[in-house]
Amino acid sequence: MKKFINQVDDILVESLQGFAKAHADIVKLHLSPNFITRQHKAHNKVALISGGGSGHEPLHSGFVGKGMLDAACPGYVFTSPSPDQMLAAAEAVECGKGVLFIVKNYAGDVMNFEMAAEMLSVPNATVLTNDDVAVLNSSYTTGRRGVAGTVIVEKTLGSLAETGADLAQCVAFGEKVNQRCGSMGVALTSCTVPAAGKPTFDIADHEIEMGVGIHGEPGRKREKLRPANDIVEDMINAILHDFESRNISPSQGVILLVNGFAATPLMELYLLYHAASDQLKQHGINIQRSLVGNYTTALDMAGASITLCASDAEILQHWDSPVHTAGLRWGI
Amino acid sequence: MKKFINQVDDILVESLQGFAKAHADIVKLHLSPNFITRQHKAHNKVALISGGGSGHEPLHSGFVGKGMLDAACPGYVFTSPSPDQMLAAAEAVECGKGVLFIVKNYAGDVMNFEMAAEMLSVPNATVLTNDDVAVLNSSYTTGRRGVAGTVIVEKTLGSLAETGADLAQCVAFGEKVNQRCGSMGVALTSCTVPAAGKPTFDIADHEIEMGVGIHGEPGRKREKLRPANDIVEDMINAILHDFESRNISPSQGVILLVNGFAATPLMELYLLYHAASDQLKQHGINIQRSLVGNYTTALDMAGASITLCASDAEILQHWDSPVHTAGLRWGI
Amino acid sequence: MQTSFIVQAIQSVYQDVLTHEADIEKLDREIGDGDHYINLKRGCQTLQQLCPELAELTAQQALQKIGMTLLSSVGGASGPLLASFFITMAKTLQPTASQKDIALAFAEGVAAIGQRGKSGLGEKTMLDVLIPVAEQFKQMVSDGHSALEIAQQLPHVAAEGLESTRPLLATKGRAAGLGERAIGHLDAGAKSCEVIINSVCRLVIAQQNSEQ
Amino acid sequence: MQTSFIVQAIQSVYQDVLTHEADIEKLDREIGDGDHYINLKRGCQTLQQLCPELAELTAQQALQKIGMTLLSSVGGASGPLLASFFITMAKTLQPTASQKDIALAFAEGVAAIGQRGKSGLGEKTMLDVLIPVAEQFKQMVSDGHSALEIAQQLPHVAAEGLESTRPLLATKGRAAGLGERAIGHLDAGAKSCEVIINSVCRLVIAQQNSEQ
Ligand SMILES: Nc1ncnc2c1ncn2[C@@H]1O[C@H](COP(=O)(O)OP(=O)(O)O)[C@@H](O)[C@H]1O
Ligand SMILES: Nc1ncnc2c1ncn2[C@@H]1O[C@H](COP(=O)(O)OP(=O)(O)O)[C@@H](O)[C@H]1O
Ligand SMILES: [Mg+2]
Ligand SMILES: [Mg+2]
Ligand SMILES: [Mg+2]
Ligand SMILES: [Mg+2]
Repeated sequence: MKKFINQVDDILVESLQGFAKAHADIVKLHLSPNFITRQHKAHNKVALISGGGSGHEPLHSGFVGKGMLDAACPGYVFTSPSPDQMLAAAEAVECGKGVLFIVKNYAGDVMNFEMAAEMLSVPNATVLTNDDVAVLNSSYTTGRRGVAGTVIVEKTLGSLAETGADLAQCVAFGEKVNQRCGSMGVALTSCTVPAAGKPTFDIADHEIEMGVGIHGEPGRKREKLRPANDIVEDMINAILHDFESRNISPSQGVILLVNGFAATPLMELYLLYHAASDQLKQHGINIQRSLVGNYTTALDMAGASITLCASDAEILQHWDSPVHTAGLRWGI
Repeated sequence: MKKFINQVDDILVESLQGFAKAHADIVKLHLSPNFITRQHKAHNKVALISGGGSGHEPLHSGFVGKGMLDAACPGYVFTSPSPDQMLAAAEAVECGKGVLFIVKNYAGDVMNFEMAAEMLSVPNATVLTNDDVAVLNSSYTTGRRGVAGTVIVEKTLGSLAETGADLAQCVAFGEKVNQRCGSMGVALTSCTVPAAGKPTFDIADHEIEMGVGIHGEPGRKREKLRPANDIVEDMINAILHDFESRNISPSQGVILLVNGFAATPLMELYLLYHAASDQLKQHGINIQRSLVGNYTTALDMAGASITLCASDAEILQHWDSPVHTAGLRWGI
Repeated sequence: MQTSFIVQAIQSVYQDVLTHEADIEKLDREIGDGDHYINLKRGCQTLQQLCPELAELTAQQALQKIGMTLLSSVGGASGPLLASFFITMAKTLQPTASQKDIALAFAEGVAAIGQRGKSGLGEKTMLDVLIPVAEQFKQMVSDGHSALEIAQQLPHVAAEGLESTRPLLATKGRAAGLGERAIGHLDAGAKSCEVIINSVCRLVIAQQNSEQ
Repeated sequence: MQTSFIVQAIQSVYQDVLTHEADIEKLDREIGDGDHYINLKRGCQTLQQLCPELAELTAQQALQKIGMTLLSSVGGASGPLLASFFITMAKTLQPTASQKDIALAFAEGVAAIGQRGKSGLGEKTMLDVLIPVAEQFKQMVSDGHSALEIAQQLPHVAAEGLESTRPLLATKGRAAGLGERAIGHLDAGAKSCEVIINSVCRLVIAQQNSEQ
């Protein structure tokens, strides 16, 4: 394992400290329990709190700030945060209209946020994100995973919350955006959890893992490395097929997010974007908005995911509104 | 070699096409010869043109837009662009006050831009960037390399040019900023030039390349992998030592850029930032502004560089001014 | 149950978890995300540091404290599950608990895991170890077996439970996404629970033997 | 010099560059940035596609066109250097050029590389091949050697020049940053020039032999 670290046990806190110092105009770090809040507390809005295991930066801490989250609770690497973090964060940022938790659908995240919600005394609700179409949804599983679509949920819901919408409105909109998102990922290499010290999975030089999760969880299947266009075709088809099966129509166009898992260079991400935009054109689907870069990463994994969000006027309006966070910034 | 590509020969153009489509609100792509301009041509300002081999994204194409460059000329991967690109770009963006080329100090870039400058009929000048302190400057070499400090030169010079400053003022300011920049890089892994198909250098699991260039050129020396704090200490010391030898004083504070080479996750970059800020504190140097992320990359290399820019009020003013490019955006 | 036993069990479990680092970590890498060992170790470490404080409490208070500590130190899926076990056990266990009461409290704790995780037997989780162990524990107590006999028997049940996860599809937890690819692998949480059961049973056996 | 010879030389050089892919590419990876082979290949390909057009031109026009084509297709450091060679050679070479004029034009072209690159002998660049070759060419012409003799001799000079780069520190080009670490490696541009010289000389030898 080759990483810039001092002691494995100190990675998280040192990295959080660097993050907070580099963005002291936007965020504030709280330690023991660990959470990040905006530097300037908001007023009279639903407080949006997200969180999850670390290693997906800039998700979620990089999305704390005006127009997006009020707080983020980073767990250890790939480990859900614990309820005390969410409780302390909620106490710090609640400002009169209740708390909304945005939680990626993983057993650990769900249970920890659930316990926090049960213990929390202020009105609160939860929006689960589960945009990953890789793992076929079936009644006996805990359901699909939340991946890069979460960025779109956090951005648009952040915007709505900023308008003073109430908790019920926020929940409804968050669920709508999540339902209209579909994502599919592919890995070229494994990630290495620092504490484990070895790659999470073995993969040969000519193989890719199609449908990989953002923790290096195995996906749909192990395939041969193929031309980028072929890979993207399969990814787009998987998402569109899922949309179809759920009666989601991208006829009003989509937000297209080409998300890097960390180790794949921008040059390749733009190449994937090019392939994806060609594919969408063939399906007659308009790209309304685009985002290309590392937004929901998987430690040091090489690979990428494609997210489509079947947009409408309301979603686009909340996508375009000003945002000022470490990881996304426009209009301010 | 594991990359998202179709044909090796098509990487550049496909990636440029994806880039231009993803950022159609900001840039426009011209092919044969290849260059990127702003979507909306500026008026009555010095036209800033940069360029260089591809594989360093977002540098330079990602910095075309309001407040920064007017055009960028991307060469093939790690290969300087050719004069016809610069000539066509100059023709497209010149708007009455002449052309300023911003060129990283590599023999190929220098010669190609030089030939373009000789052939160009409008008033023009060149600012060379050579912020890399890794390779000791000595009278018999072609001098130091231009690396991530180029981002700071392009941002601040972009801001000055936007005010209507003339060519001579732009040259003087660009040279001043460049002189006040020092950078030092370190690689954990090699990059792989797609056309070569194999890593540029071999490096063992316990080794790092200290002072590496942004093309995977060997640096000062091959060292043992050490704790991040030790590595950062050596990097900061190398830069400060260079500042001292050139009579550059960081007493008014610095802009601190922690730049990833592409494959190193944000989590580690923030950890490096934390270490760097501690080091600077020990030297009594104030951090005035910060930037952390992948800004001057080296294909798929894991590693990072630290850049210090000894700032003053003028530099900070031009750093803070609005910028709207694919790679840097604030204030707009 | 005595607090001193709980404190000793923490030491014993911590040592055994450390010993099984490689197995546990490997299993969660294979069909999970590779952090289960480090989560568990962090929990054990925090508990160990807490031992002096725990020693001053009643067994019931200690179990409650252990639950809350695991809740805030383990994270992941296993954190709230293990926490629910201890918090529920604490609630059920009276100071005057008989062996039967302990077995019942244990079963209540296991049931709490199932409630929190919305999970049951045969889903390729820690419950595939814990449910059979809880059943056997209750059964043997009601059949009148001695503590020594029970402590000798439960590790076998745990080992069988662990082994039972191998052919299963996972329907809960992170491995649920894997479909057929989870088959042939043991579940990491089942492994760590097997290690823990073993560790506590060995402690009981040692104590029973030394009392004789 | 005849245009037909130039066109044949392009074919011959292109083939030989392809043959030496591995060597050339490896050298630029070792102490450069790994792109020299692909730059050169791109230049050769572009020239090859241009051959029908070149065939219609005078030798002088063809050389000028080659220079401009290399300038816009090769990039990197080698692009403007090779381009300067051809553009300068085109300038110097009259239609009625004698063998001596060709040798002089060649030397002028090499000098233009040195001017553009601000470089000279012993800096671990292509000039360590080209300068000795130019010298020897001029010398042999003025000593009255035949084209065949010259074409047989120059490859040896090129090979020596190439080998001479091995022990050198680099003071120009990308390897200049390496200091002592460049020692022991051949220069990539020197290698490709050696391949080119060789290729053209073999063509001359074949033609001379077939003319006899
Ligand atoms: N719903 C559930 N019910 C019971 N046990 C579960 C459930 N989900 C996960 N587990 C257990 O938790 C273990 C994983 O724990 P851990 O690796 O710490 O958390 P995470 O899966 O969040 O990374 C699994 O091996 C499984 O035994
Ligand atoms: N200043 C110079 N003078 C002469 N030759 C040079 C000079 N700089 C570089 N070269 C030659 O160019 C070669 C490298 O070419 P290439 O790899 O195509 O360009 P780059 O170095 O820009 O990647 C070197 O091996 C060397 O022979
Ligand atoms: Mg986990
Ligand atoms: Mg090059
Ligand atoms: Mg796990
Ligand atoms: Mg090169």
